[in-house]
Amino acid sequence: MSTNSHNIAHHRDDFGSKMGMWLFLFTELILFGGLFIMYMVYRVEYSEQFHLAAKELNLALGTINTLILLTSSLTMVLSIVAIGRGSKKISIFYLISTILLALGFMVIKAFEWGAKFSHGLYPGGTELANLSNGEVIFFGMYFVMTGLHALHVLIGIVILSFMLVFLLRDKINKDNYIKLEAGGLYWHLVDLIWIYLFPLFYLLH
Amino acid sequence: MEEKPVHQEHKNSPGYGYNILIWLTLISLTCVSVAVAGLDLGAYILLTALVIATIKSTLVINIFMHIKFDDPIFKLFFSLIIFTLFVLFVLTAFDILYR
Amino acid sequence: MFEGASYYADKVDTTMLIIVGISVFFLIGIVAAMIYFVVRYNHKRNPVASQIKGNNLLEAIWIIIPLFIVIGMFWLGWKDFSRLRKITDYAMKIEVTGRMWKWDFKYPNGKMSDTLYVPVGKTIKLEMRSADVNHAFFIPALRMKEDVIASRNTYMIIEPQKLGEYDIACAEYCGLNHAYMYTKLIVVPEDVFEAWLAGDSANPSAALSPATIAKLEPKNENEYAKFIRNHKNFELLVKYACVSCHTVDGANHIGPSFVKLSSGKTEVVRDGKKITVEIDEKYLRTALLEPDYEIVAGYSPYTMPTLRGRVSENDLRTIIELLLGKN
Amino acid sequence: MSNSISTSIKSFYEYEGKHRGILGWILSTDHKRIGLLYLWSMVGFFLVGVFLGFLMRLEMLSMGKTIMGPQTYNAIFTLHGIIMIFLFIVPGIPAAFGNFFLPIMIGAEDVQFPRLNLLSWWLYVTGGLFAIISLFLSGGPIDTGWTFYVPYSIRTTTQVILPLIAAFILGFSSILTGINFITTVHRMRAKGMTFFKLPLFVWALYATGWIQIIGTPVIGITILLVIIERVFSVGLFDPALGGDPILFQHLFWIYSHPAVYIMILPAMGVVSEIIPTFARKHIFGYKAIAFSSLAIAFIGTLVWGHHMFTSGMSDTARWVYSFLTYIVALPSAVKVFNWVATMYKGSIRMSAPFVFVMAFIVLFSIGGLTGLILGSVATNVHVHDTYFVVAHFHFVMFGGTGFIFFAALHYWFPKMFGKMYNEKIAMTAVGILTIGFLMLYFTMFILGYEGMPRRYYDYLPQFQFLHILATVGSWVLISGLLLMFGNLLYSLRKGASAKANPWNGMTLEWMTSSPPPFENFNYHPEIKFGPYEYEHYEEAVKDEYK
Repeated sequence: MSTNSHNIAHHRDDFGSKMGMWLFLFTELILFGGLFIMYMVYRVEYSEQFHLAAKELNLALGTINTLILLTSSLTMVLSIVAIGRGSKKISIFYLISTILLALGFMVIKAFEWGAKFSHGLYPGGTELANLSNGEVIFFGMYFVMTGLHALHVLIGIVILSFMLVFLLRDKINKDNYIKLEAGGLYWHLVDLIWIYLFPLFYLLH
Repeated sequence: MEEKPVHQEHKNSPGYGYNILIWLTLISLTCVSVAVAGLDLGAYILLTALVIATIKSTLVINIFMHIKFDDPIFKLFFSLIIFTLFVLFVLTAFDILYR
Repeated sequence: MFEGASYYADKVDTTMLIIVGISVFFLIGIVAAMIYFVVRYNHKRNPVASQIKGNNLLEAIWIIIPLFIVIGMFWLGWKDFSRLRKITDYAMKIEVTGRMWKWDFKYPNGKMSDTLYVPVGKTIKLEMRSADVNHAFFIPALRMKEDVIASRNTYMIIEPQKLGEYDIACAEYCGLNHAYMYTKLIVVPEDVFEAWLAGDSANPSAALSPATIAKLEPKNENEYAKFIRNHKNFELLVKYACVSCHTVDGANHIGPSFVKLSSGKTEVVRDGKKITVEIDEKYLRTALLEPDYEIVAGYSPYTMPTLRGRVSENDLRTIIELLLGKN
Repeated sequence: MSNSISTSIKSFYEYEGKHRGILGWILSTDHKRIGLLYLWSMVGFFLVGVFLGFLMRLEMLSMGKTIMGPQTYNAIFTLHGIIMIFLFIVPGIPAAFGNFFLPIMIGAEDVQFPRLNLLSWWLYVTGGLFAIISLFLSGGPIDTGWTFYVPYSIRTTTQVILPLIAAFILGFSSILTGINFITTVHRMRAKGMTFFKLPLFVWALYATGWIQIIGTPVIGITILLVIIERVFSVGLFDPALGGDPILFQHLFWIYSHPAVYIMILPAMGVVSEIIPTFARKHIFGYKAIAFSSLAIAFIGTLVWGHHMFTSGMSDTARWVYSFLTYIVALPSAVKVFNWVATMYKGSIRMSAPFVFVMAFIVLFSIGGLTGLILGSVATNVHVHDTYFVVAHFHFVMFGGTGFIFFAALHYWFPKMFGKMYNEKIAMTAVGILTIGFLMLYFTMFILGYEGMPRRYYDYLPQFQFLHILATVGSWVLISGLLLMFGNLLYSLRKGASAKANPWNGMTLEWMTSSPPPFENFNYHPEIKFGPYEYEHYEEAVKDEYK
């Protein structure tokens, strides 16, 4: 080629895109890893108080949310399987289910947080001020970790909504669905983190 | 450049049924871990909870996230990250456990 | 390097010198090789380069030799420090509080002070806590430093072995007046310290001005002390940890100072009776091998470990000759 | 390599994309333009940092107040640290020279994710702007030191949140660069370019990319938590609520120690390029240098605790970290030995980049060897948080990375700008810089051992003489910098135009015109020889590029 005309747009590398996505997910994993390190330190330091404080959490809601997230992971995978087989409508159905399940997760989360706030169990809250240091830290960790996770769920909803638009406009199709795969990877990561958050906060009794 | 044909790895990736099976396993593991937490296991509460969580996450990573069916380099990268995280935990523990 | 005020400080200086020595050796080696190559293999002298791609043996050598050197350095830096950290048998515990931007010291009898007075030759534990942000308690003359934090106590063990006034600084940035968070460590003879501790705290430093302290310097920091300290065999006294209990500057510590040996005689307790003995080779040999046979008056028995089985005859003879002031 | 170079090839400067003028730069996804954007912004921030350092030294010229009060001084050393670390040295070589040269050196037309690359520059600029805006907000300039240690950073009334957000954004920018480089190296190598035919600069950037990915998120979460702590008083770090200030230090240094290697590894890569080019010789121990980069990246992640020997950490942790710290010294030593060995039986041409590298080897060796003193617990405890540490990291960061940044600037100046600089002035500048550097920073080793703590607005009378010496050294250093930058700026306008391959290099960036065309090559590069196989020089380099 002796001209400067060759164009980047022709260059498509799904493998490279996936690699980039994975590398990004690693940074997310380590971001939460930092929080888990903190959790370890404080759990060693305030073991008793952690058990005491965990009784305030609602196990039933936590379990339902876990099941919701796991199911949303499944629908996500099925959506990708469907597009891989060329069934656009099925894929759209599963993707919408994923988004709805994610919204459901957020609604339940909101109820849970709301209950804590109405009991004064939030940083600076009246009830929390009466508790021991360890319990304050427990709730601090709880709000920060589940809060950051919820933020990721929200980002996930936004990403998946974009995917839905791409899917409707055929920008994601049978031959090119790396975007959907990348979005799926992100969504599974959100699930993955919750798999650890759930026992560390709700199953402490 | 080591160009790979588009979506070649999906030839051996699982279909609907297999994924649903994995989902059922995940759901039952969740139920097991909730049930086990009700028992009075003392010091083993954390251990059992973490073991179950690890089994669940392994399934999600391998099947849902396709690590099992993808190029081995992702497996390598992933193990590298998990190993690093593990080392970070151990080294921090050297401080807090011996204070 | 400025002078330290404890044996630990001397050891840190020694470690420092050893590491600096090795480093200078490597630095000169690297720089000399580089300059030689640049001059010798300049393109005018050596127009065509010889292509050498590497040498695995050489790579192995310059990984393995430095590996042993750095492990040595690690050990050198760790052993003295860990000894100091592990001491549980200390004479006194002083509570230190750091706050923006001053230090407070509280003695076992409840006495408070903003200057740290300590008796010479004693092992003292400082238990430290911050009232607000992080500070660091730094005594350059003792080569010691430890952060002071608010969530829990940290500690530092000091063994000041030289009378005098030393600076204490804050070494962890703590805001506006961080640079002015200085106080003094004042090391005084034990009796002076006791008097100060028992006495009125209104005006403690009147009796302890630098001029007074200079007067308190032991008269018997004499020829003999200098002789021992500068002798090439002084290392043996360090090696067998003699100097951990016996000072060479006249100050009394766990055992009597070596300086007392220069008088030629000493009062000892043997079988419950006080007698005066000549300090000669026989006395020292017994004292080193059977330390509890006779005890210098005023000191407690069963304190000094025997050197029997730990010392070669050669070293023993050298130590005795050194203590007798022979060359 | 079938191609015929005509002088009419348009360089990337002349290439006309979607946008014109300034927009053609700040919206360009061309890795070379982004590299230059980084370069200019970084040199700007560097000069600001230098000016702040100059003010600090001026204040230390005499005891008591010289030109400013303690609050101003505390803010200035904090800003000096934040600017130099987050805005200059961490992004430094990778973002500027890595962006420009990594794709060219592996024979690619751009990075894997060009738009992400542009985004990371925008994030960088946003971070920088936030840091500057924070100076004028309520509370005034941040005064916590660049380490943001709690609880002081929670208590101080100065503006802490915005600079923290700035650091967070800068971290994000750094992560995106890392992701981009790693995928680019994996996916976009030219035909025949195996991993062991990669230039060592690329190896270094690859290892750096991994540290950026592994380390940076930890500082991200730590910064986020400090912000949350300041706004909501959650108690995660605040000892008054049961938090653990030492835990903050762990999390902070889990990133910030590896960050030291983010700063130095790319510089080591540049050295591994410059020495073979000017010695006209194969690098000694290619694999040893390549693997030592990976070893540094990995072991470097494990030694953060040596910043905390006096923090009140457990004694067990102290010896563990001391031991690991000594192990990480080895791969760095291996590199230095290999560099010097490369000069053996070479045919050395003393050009400015090479002289910079020689100065680097001296200064970096001093920096590295004093690291041995800091690795040993007993000596560390004494010199910790004193001027000794300040001297040590300036030797490593400034004498190491800074000098190599300048070396890279000279080495690749002809390629980036198509102009030659004045060699004699450049050499003189190296001399002045080195003398000033030693006066300024070597003095600090002595000050530190004598017990002068760092971050002190004032000092005791016994330190006066050395402080004066250091301040005078700073003036010499700055005049060297002015001379160097002046020379380059002048050459940018008036310099003779550069050949495609002025140094007779073997790596791919010399196999294209100066400055390179858009998408880097007018042909599809195919690699037959390793980057340093000078015995094949004649075969590898077509006549046009000699």
